Amino acid sequence: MNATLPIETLLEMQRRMLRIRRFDERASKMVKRGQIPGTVHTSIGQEAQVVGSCMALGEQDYMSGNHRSHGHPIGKGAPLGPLMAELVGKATGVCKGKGGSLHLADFAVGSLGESGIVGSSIPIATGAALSAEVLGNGRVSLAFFGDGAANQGSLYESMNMAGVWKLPVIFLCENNQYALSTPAHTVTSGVIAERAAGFGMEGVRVEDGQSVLAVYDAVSTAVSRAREGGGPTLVEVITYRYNEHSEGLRLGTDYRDAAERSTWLDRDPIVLFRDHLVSRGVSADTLDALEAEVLAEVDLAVAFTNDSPYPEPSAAFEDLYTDVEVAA
Amino acid sequence: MNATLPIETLLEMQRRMLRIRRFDERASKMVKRGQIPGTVHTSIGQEAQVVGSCMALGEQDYMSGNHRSHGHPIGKGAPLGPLMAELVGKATGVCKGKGGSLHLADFAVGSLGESGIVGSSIPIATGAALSAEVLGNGRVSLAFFGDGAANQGSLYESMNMAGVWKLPVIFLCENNQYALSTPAHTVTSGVIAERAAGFGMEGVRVEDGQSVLAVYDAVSTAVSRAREGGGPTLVEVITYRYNEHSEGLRLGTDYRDAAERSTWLDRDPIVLFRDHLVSRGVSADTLDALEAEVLAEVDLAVAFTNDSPYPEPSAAFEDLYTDVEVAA
Amino acid sequence: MSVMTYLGAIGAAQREAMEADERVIIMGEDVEANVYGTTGGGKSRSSEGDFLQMFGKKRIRNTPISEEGIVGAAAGAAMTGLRPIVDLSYSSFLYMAMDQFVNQVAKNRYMFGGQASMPVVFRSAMFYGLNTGAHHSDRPYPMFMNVPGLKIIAPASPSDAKGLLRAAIDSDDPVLTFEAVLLWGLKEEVDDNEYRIPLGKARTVREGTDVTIVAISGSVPEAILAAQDLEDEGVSVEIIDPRTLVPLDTRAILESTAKTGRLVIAEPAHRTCGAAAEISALVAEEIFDALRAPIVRVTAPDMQIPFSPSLEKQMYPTRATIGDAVRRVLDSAPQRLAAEISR
Amino acid sequence: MSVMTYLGAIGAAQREAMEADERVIIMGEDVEANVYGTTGGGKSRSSEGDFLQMFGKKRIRNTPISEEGIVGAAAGAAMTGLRPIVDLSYSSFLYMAMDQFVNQVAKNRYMFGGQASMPVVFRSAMFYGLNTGAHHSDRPYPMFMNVPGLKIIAPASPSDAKGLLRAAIDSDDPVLTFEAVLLWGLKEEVDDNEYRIPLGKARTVREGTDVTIVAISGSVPEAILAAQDLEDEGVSVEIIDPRTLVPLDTRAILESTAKTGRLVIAEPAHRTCGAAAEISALVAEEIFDALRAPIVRVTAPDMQIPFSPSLEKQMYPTRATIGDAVRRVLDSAPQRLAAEISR
Ligand SMILES: Cc1ncc(C[n+]2csc(CCOP(=O)(O)OP(=O)(O)O)c2C)c(N)n1
Ligand SMILES: Cc1ncc(C[n+]2csc(CCOP(=O)(O)OP(=O)(O)O)c2C)c(N)n1
Ligand SMILES: [Mg+2]
Ligand SMILES: [Mg+2]
Repeated sequence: MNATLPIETLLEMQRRMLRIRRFDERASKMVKRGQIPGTVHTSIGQEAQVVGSCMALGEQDYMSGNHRSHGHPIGKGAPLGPLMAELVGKATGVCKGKGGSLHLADFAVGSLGESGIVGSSIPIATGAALSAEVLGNGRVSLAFFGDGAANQGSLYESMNMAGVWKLPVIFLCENNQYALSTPAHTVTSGVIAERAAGFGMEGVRVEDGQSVLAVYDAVSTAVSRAREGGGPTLVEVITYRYNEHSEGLRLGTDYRDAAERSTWLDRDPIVLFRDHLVSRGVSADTLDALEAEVLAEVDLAVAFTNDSPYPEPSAAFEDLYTDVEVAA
Repeated sequence: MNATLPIETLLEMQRRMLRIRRFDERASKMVKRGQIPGTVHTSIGQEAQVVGSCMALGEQDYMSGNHRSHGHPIGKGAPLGPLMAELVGKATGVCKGKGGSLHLADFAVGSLGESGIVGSSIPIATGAALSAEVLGNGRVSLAFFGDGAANQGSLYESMNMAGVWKLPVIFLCENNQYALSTPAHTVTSGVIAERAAGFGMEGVRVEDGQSVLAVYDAVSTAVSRAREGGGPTLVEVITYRYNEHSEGLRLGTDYRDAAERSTWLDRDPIVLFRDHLVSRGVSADTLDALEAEVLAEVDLAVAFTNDSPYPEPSAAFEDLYTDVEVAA
Repeated sequence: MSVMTYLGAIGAAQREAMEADERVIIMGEDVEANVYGTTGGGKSRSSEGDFLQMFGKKRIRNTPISEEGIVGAAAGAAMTGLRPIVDLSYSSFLYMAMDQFVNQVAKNRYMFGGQASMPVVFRSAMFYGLNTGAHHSDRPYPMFMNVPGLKIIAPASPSDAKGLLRAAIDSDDPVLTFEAVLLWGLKEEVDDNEYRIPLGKARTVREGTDVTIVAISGSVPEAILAAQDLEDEGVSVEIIDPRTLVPLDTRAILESTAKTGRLVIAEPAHRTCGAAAEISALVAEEIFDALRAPIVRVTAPDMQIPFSPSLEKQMYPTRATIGDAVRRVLDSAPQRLAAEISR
Repeated sequence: MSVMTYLGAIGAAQREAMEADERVIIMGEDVEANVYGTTGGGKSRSSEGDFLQMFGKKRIRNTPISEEGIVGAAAGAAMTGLRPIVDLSYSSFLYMAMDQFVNQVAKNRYMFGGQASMPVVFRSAMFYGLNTGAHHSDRPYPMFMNVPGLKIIAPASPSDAKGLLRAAIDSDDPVLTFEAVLLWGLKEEVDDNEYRIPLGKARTVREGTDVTIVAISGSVPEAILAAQDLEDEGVSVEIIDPRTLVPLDTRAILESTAKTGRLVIAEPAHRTCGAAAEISALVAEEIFDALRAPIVRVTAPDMQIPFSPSLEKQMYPTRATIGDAVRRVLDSAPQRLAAEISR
C-alpha cells in the first residue's frame, strides 16, 4: 500500500516524527529546569507508532489519547506553539493553560482530548464514532491507549459496543511493553491483539512498530474498513519508550535492563525512516533541511510560549459551564 | 466423566433441580399474591445449568451470583427455610431479612452473595479465588452471571487478573439469550466463550445447557484445572428462562416468540434428567418420592417463614459496621 | 392541558425533544421495548406512539449492559454533534460509570479550555421505598453535587418533570436527572404545548410564615402532607422545592428562611454530606442572624437500606418525621446560652 | 522515637502489619518497585527493607491497571480470610471502582445480615496543589462520606499516619485512607514501636479560646500557620483535626465550638456537599445557641482544578484565606436582625 504514497506524504511522516522527537526532548529539558510545572510523559522512541496511526486518519477524523500525550496532537497536525504554551501553563495554550500536558486537546485537528486517567478516554473515541455513524458524516475515530490500559474494562465495553454497532473506530494499543514499572507480560494474560476475535472484530499486531510505514499500513486498512461500514479494529503496535515513564521520575528498582534498551535504540524509528527515504531517492540535503526546519519550529514554539502571558487568576473560573457562573 | 458418578449423586442433582423449580414456582405465586415484597427473578428452565455447576464444586468452594438468585444457593446446598424467609423479609431469613431475594448469601455453603447490580459480583468471586491461592487452602471459586453481564468491563478485568495469576476461579455465564427484553445477539459482538482465548485462558461453550450432566462435565473439568493450578476457565452455558425477566413484570412489546419458548419447554431439564435416571435404572417410585419430598421441603420452608417474626425495626441499625453504632 | 403521570410527562418531554431536533437520540438498556414506560405513548407500552417506530433504530438504541462504556460514548457523541439522552434506569447503576461522569463528562469542557461542549442528559430513577434492598435503593445525588461541571435536577411533579427535562435537553452542559420511583404515579394537569422550566429556579410549593421546609424529590409530597397536618395545628409552613440541585437557587431558600426564621430540610439521601447538609451550611453562613431556631435535617440515616418491609419503612423522611421536626424547631427556645447547651 | 516523613510512617505501619499478620497482603499498581515509596525502607527505594524481598510475591502483588477488578478482588479476598491493603495510588482513580466501593465493599456486611466481614484498607493520595491538572487533583473523600459502611481516615501528620493506618488495618470494617501529597514531606518524631490511634478520635492540634478551626488533611498545616498569624494579632485559636472522617468525632468538634462560640472549617475538597458542609450542619443542629457568629467554610470552590500555576494556587484554603475567615467571624456582629440580612 505504501508503495503508492507520494514522496510529500513520506516527508510529512518524517516531519511529524521529528516534531514529536524534538518537541519532547525540549519538554524533557524544560521539566528538569523547572520551566514546565509537574511532569510530562514523552513519546520518544514511539514516534513511528504515533505518526503512522495519525497519518492514516483524515483531517476531519477524531482521536482521543492518554497521558503520553504530546505525540498524538502533533501527529494529527496540531501547531506546536499552543501545545508548548499549554505545557507551561500560558494563556495562549491550546487549552488556555487549564489542561497542561496531561489534557492536551486540539479540536481543530480532531484531537478530542488526552487523558490523565488510564483507560478513561477510550469510550470517548467510541462515542465520537457513534456520532459519525448517526450523523452519517463519514468520519472515523481512533483511541490511543497503552498496554497497561488494555486491562481496563472500559476497553472491552467499548470494543463490544463498537463491534455490535459496527462503529467506525480504531482501538490503537501502544504496547511499549511496560506500564510505569510493570512489564506488560506480568499483568496481561494472553495477547492483546487476540482479544479482538472474541469481540467479533479484527485484531492485528504490528510487530515492527518502529516502522512508520508498517503502522501506517495496518491503521490504513483499519480506517478503510471503518469508513466502509466494516466496523472497528483493534491494532496493537509493539514499540518502546526510551525515557523513564515520566520525566524526572527516578525509580530505585531497575525494571528494564540496559541491553534491552540498547536493542531498541538501535532500531530508532526516525533513523530507520531516514534511511528508507534516502533509499527512495530523497537527498540528504532535503532531510537535513527538514530537521533544521523542525528544530526551528520547536524554537519558535518555545519563543511563543515565553512571550505569552500566564492566564489571569479569574480565568480559573471560566469554561466550566456554558451558562452558569461559579463563585471563587 | 459422569458415567462414574454414583446414583446418589445423580439423585442429588435431580433433587436440587427440583428444589429450585418448586421453590421458584412457589416464590412466583407468592409475589403475585403480595406475600413477597418487590419481585423475584426465577431460574425456572435454567435448573440444569445451575445445579450442574454447583454440584461440580466442593462444599468448601465459593460462589457468587446475581439477581437471578435463588437457584445458586439452593444448588450449592443451602437449606430452603431461611432462603424463603429472606424473600419475605423475616428475621429468620438467611440475611436476617436485610437482603431479600436480590441479596441472598449463605456463607455456610460458600455462597458469598447474590447481587442486584449486573456484573458487580464477578470481582468478588475472583477475590475469593485470590485468597484461596494465597492461603493455599485448595478452594475454588465460581462466579455466576448472565449473557447481559458479559458486556460489563468487570468481567474482563477479572478474567485478566485470574489469568495472569492463575487463580482457581470459574466464570460461569448463564446465557439464557436475553437480558431483560434485549436479545443477546443484538448487544453482544462475537461469541462469549471465545472471549476467553484473548485472555489466555480456556473457554468452553456448553450448547446443551439443559443437560445437567453436560454442564457438570464442563464445570468439573474447569474445577479440576483450577484446583491443579491451571488457572481460570470461562464456561458459557446456553439455556433459557421460562418465565418473564422478573415475576409480575409485563412488557407490552413481545421480544420472544411463542414458538421459541415452546421449543425450549420441550427440552425441560428436569424431565430430561428424569428420563435419564429411569434409563439408568432408577424406578419411577423413587423419582416420585423424590418429587414429593421436595414439595414437602418447600411447604416446610413456607411454614417456617410464616411462623417467623419480622425483624424488629431496631435491627435495621445493626450489622453495618462491626464496632460503630449509627443513629436512627 | 391534559392529565399526565410523572412518567408520562417524561415521555412527553422526550418525544417533543426528539421531534424538534434530529441530534437528540435516546440510548440505554431496554429502551426499545419501552420497559420503563418513557419511550412509548405513556406507560402503556403499546405500539401506538412507540418511539422505535417513530424515530427508528439509529435514534432509539438499546445498549449492552455497559454503563461505563455507554456514559463515555454518550459524552464522546455529545462532544461531536449529537445531543444524547441516556437512560440509565436505576440511580444505583451510576457508580459503574463514575469515572466517566467525574473525569470526562464533568471535566472535559473545563480542561480543554472551553473547546468541548457536552450537551447530554443522563436520566435515572431512585428506586427507594419499594423493598428492593440495598443495591437498588440508592439516592446518590449528593455525590454528584460535589462534582463541579454537572448540572442536576430532581423534579417532584409531572409538570416540573416535563419542563425541567426539556430544559435539560436544551442545555449545552451535562445534566443528570434523579427521578424518584415513588413519584412515577403522581398525576396532574400538564401543558401539552412545549415549555421549559429554567434550570436553577426553585418552586414555592406553598407559602407560609412560620417555618420553611426545603424538600427534595420524594420528600416533597411528604412535606406537603406534613404542612397540611401543621396547618390544622395553626402552623403556617412554606415549602420550597429546589427542583434543580445544581445550580441551586440559594436566593429562594435564603429569602424564605429569612422570612420565617426557621428551617427544616427534608431529603431521602443519606445524612452525611447530603444536600441537606449543604443547604444548612449555606443558610448558617449567609443569614445566620435571621435564624430563630436550629436548622433541622430530616434525612435517611447513615445506614444502608434493608429489604424487609418491617425495616425499610423507617428509613426515609415521612409526613410524620417532617412534621415532628417542624414542631421541634417551633418549640426551641430562641436564645439559650452557650453554657446551657454544651455538655 | 525517630524522625520519619509522612510517607515513611505509612511504610512503617505497613511493614509492621505485614510482619504481625500473615493475612495482610499489599496489592496495587507498581507496589513491587516501590514507586510511591511505601513498600520499601522509607522513600529510598533501595533494596534494603524492600517489601518484595521481605514478604515475597504472594503478599506484595503488582496488579494490572484494573481498579474495578482490584477493589472487588480485595473485597472478595477480605470476605474469605485475607486482610488486604490496596494501594490505589491517586485518589482520582477511585472512581473507576466506585461500584465496588459502594455496592460491594460498603454494603455486603449489611445486606448479608452480618455474615460478611470486610477487613480491607484502600489507600490513596490526593495529588492536589502540584500542577497536575484536573484529572489528578481530586479530593473526593466527601463522596465516600455519603456512603454508609465505609470508614474514612485522613491523617495530617506522620504520627497520625502511622497510628491510624495501623488501626485501619486492624479494623474488621473497610477503611479508606486519603493522604495528601502535600503532606508527604512532613517530618516529625514518630514512635518506632507499634501503636494504634483509635479511629473516630479527633486530635486537638492546638488549644485556644476565641475561635475553633476544624481543619482537614492538607488544610491542617495551613490552619496552624494561620493560627500563628492570629496569635500575633491577639487571637487565640483552637484547631481540631478530626483525622477520622467516618466515624466523625462530633463530640470533640461540638465541645470546642461550644467553648469558643465560633467555627471556621477548612478543607481542600469542593465546597458543595463537602465535609465542611456536614460539620457546619451538625454544629448548627446541635449547639446552635452556642454560636456567636456564622459558621464559615473555607474550601475549594465548586470548580475543577486548572493546571497553570497562575491559576491553581488560588484553589485551596491557605494560611491567608483561613486567617481571613477567622477575622470575619470575629468581626461579625452577633445579633443583627433577620430583616437587615435578607435581601
Ligand atoms: C485509572 C488510572 N490508574 C492508574 C494510573 C497511574 N498511571 C499513570 S500512567 C500508568 C501506566 C500506564 O501504562 P500504559 O497504559 O502501558 O501507558 P504507557 O505509560 O506505557 O504509555 C499508570 C499506572 C492512572 N493515571 N489512571
Ligand atoms: C449495573 C446494572 N445495570 C442494569 C441493571 C438492570 N438489570 C437487571 S437484570 C438485567 C438483565 C440482566 O441480563 P443477564 O445478565 O443476561 O441475566 P438474566 O436476567 O438473563 O439472567 C438488567 C439490565 C442492573 N441491575 N445493574
Ligand atoms: Mg505501556
Ligand atoms: Mg440473560
